[in-house]
Amino acid sequence: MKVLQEGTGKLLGWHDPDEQRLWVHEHKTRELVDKRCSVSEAVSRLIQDGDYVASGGFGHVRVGMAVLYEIIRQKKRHLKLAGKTAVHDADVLMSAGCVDEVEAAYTFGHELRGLSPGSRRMVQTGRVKVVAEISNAGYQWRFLAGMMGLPFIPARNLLGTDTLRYSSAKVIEDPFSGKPICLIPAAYPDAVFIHVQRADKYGNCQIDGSVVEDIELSRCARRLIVTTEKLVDTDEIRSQPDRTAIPYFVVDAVCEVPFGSHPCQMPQDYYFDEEHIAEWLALSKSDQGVQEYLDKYVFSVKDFAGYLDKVGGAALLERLRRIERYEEPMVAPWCTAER
Amino acid sequence: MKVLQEGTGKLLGWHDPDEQRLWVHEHKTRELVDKRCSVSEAVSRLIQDGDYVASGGFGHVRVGMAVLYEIIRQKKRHLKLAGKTAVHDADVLMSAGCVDEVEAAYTFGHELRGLSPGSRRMVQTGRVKVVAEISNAGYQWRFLAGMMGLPFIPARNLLGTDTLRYSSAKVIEDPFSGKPICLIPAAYPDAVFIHVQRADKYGNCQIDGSVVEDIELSRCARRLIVTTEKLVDTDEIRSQPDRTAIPYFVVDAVCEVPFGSHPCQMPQDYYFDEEHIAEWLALSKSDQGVQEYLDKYVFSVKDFAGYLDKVGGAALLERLRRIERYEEPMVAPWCTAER
Amino acid sequence: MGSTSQDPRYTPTELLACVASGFLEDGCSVFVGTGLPLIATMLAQRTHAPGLLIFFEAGSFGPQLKALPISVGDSRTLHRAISASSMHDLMSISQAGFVDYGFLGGAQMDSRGNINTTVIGDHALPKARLPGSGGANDVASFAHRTLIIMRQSERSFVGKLDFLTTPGHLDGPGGRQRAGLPVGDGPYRVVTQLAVYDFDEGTKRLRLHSLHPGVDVAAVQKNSGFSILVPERVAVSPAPTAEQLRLLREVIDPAGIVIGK
Amino acid sequence: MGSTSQDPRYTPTELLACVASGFLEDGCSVFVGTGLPLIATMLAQRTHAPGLLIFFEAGSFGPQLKALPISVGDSRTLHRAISASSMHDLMSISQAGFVDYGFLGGAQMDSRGNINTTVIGDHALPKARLPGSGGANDVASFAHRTLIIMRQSERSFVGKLDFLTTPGHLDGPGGRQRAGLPVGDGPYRVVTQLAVYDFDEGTKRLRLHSLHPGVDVAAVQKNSGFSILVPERVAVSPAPTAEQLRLLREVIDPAGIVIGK
Repeated sequence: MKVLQEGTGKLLGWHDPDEQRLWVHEHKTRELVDKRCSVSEAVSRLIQDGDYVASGGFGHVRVGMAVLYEIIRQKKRHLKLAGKTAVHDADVLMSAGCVDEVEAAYTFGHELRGLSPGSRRMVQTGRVKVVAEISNAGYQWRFLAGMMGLPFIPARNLLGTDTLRYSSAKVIEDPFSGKPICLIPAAYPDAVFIHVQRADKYGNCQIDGSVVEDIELSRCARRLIVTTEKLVDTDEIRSQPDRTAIPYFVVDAVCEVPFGSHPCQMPQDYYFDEEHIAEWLALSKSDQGVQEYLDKYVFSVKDFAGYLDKVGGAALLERLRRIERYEEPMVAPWCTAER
Repeated sequence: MKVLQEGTGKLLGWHDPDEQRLWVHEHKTRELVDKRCSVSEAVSRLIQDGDYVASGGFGHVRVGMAVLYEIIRQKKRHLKLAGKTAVHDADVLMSAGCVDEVEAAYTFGHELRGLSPGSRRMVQTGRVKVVAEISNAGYQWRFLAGMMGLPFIPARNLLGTDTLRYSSAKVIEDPFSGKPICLIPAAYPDAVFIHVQRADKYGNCQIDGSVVEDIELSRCARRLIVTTEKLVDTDEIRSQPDRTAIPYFVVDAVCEVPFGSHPCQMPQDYYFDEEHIAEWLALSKSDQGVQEYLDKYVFSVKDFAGYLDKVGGAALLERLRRIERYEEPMVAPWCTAER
Repeated sequence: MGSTSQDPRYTPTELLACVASGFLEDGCSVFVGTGLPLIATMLAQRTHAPGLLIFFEAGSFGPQLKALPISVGDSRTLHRAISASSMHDLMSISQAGFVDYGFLGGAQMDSRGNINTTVIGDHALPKARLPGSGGANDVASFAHRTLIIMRQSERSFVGKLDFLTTPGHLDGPGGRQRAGLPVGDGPYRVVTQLAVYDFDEGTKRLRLHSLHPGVDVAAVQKNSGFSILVPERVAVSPAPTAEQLRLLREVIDPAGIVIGK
Repeated sequence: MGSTSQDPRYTPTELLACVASGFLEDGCSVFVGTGLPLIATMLAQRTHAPGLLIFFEAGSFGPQLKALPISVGDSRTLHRAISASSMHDLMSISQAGFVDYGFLGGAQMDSRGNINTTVIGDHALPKARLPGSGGANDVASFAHRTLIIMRQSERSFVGKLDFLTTPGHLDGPGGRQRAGLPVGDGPYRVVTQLAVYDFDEGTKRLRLHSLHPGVDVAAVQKNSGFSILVPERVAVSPAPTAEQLRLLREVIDPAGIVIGK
């Protein structure tokens, strides 16, 4: 097998597909069992120090923040993070000191809000290592290869760039066209958490809006925690099966967490809490600020319900719903502050 | 590039991905244009003698029968057929003499109803050639590779069998695991026809029930005819974008054809017309019978509306709706006849 | 010449369906085609395996079947399903290892459990053209274990297949692995109208496992084109229960579409 | 030293957005990120290109945008979209050739239109860590043409990138093809606060295309770390119209989130 070029990036979360098949066979039950539990239990049971973890949604859209805060609260360490389309989620997790290594597609940025002071500082001071580079399409195709039980998926991006040189991909000559083609290795994360609009107690999930890459990610995850805005009866799932995005047999835990994406967005439900994100962006400019933020919002509360009270309770949440419905304008303090 | 094994099957509908990109760029408009037309116009404009064609749905589930009959009526010849999950559609088309070559995944059978006398006779008398073998998963991955603009997709099926030997796939050593892996070539059919529940005039389509492989097939088709049970306003599409299965810019023609899947099933709408299929299965036991069937149902009528009158009109169609809703039992004359 | 004395209370097809259904355990997943495998699966879901996770290749995950589907793409395969998805999704998770049992029929089988559903005779101009692989090659490649259900005779149990459509144990021990097929057990049980078979560990050749009531070893050998291994002890398959027969005749296939054949 | 005299009726950012929007033709498709590319795209959709087919990487096809999204995954990207799909679907059809224009920003660009958004300094312990490729490498690999919109200076237009995140013309003519990238034109236009650039056919080096009102060639060269080709005739970019400015300030970005910067 002649390989034309080989990226020097660290290959995170790859397994021989046969090894992964045996893992699935032994660990993923096909039985309909009630998987409801608390977030605290799910995190303590399903996420271990040193795990390669990935978050669903889109970095600050439909993100399982309750799981993320709980990872911090339980002081998980040495995680390897999929910096897939990582925005707020990755920033907080890295800043909190839970992460040693990251593979970066989009990370260290808050999109329109600018760069991420906290996680950038972790990298720039050597506390977090970027062990591989990739692109957004490349990362989701890592999950596609995983979902398909394959060692790799071919792709025509990355070629010719340093992104490829620092990736874990390989380039071969395509035996059909004779042209160079990139082979992107599968990813099988140890632990994944995905937040959805609706799920039943077995783990069957419905998602509103774009599914982003959660179809693929849910299926290649070795352990999957689902948090849901709302628990629904399984009859509701079975009455509209073409709305199911995630089938129960890939799910390991189901936790009901209303407003569980705060301060991130939940499409068709509530908007970003830009004031809270601005507070984070301001505080995360220093290690002390990060500590202050975490003390205030994570360590001083028992769970996500306690956190919601602290950030503004029902009145705030209702306002975020109104903004999502275009009934109130969005405010962006992080923007005003810079001007 | 060392290839361990190479199938001897004919490679239908493969193009270098760059050639396909240029084709897409030049022939697939991104403009919102009204694509409504008659089935007769769509077939005469978009399907040519010698084309490599594929039908959407599942062979006798959600099939664009109006297009299929029109292909026969217009006496298209020398077609190469994707025998993907081909049941009634492929049987009629081959029996009618439109097809020279077929790549077979599932073909020549009517599932529970038994084998297909008409198309089997065409092969057994040398009038249709099976130029390649593949499996159902293999075929839909040909379309996945096409949708992705790739030369091939890897897979772990076919290996070790005559299906592989007679396929157009290749086997290489996977550079990640060191194990043999099958590379399934992309397919870019010249012409595809897909029947859907709802579409707007631009070609945005919604599908109820399983999408089968129509997501992939619609996107890799060089020319795509959509037939729809119902034309809907584009506002209906834009108000529920997560229900869209096919976006307009891959579609070349939109034809409204109520009951357009008859005698095949339209999920959640009407059931198979088993009496009609039984008539076909009985008649297609001889060339004369095929001619009799085609004279009666295709050549003697102008269009699909004429055909519907002939097969039983509104009363029949209402009965098929009742069977689909379990309000009436299914009857299977093809079964009784054999006993 | 061998006895295949038939109990008048049930037909060979009913017996076949009942015995086969017994191999599907509750809480397992099964990837199933139409015909007898489906009848046996529906029977299992209505008896000992209510939590059976059924997959149909067109994209149905986990239905609770109400009426017999004609096609694996039939909307009836989606009755109370947990997901109506796509073939890509279903084949992908199958390849990734979520299928415990693949449940297949076949026209010809050899002593290694390899199956032919493509042609009888020459490929270019066959005596009989059959449907081809369909999903069979996929299911037999991807499932952890394959169950095969077919009628056996000298013509269907053959020494050499006209065409190897679907992988069994290929050329014997290690054959699947050498070919690059996913890790798994391959063919696990074969159920015919006469007996149940498994495969000898050392040679991966067909071996008698249990005889159906009233059938003897001679009948089994007579109705095979290759020699079948016979262990010292052979069990007797369970006869259908009254409840199984009632379900088959009154609930699952009242029109006799499959079991009437 | 070069003139960059500023018309008081509009800001450099507003000029940038208006000039860039002019490159998006009606009935074309554009794959767009947040920030200035999005502002320019929204402006085009509300002026000369109402039928612009907009793609956002999280899975939005063809929205008619009402309010400025914060994120390319924001539900606002789905306003009156024709499809809310997945990143896999979107990236796949992009790779297959359905994207006319990819619309990118960048931190550093070289004379061949290659972009760095990964690190400033050493990769292992960077002076400044940036977000990485995001979808930029994908868009620039897959789109038929790439539009780049960025602020130019000696620090952003560099002779050598610290990291080549996203492919432009790579090492020059034929470079993309040699690397195996999909057929396409690569970088097509670069729009900065001073001028519009294209690429010389023979060398694939950055070449001045039009100067913004009040800007001269010296200013353009001064604000670049590499030498820019200057053709004999250089046009003047159109100044923003009153209607464009009204739309930017009152409709598209009333809070001044992007254009206020």
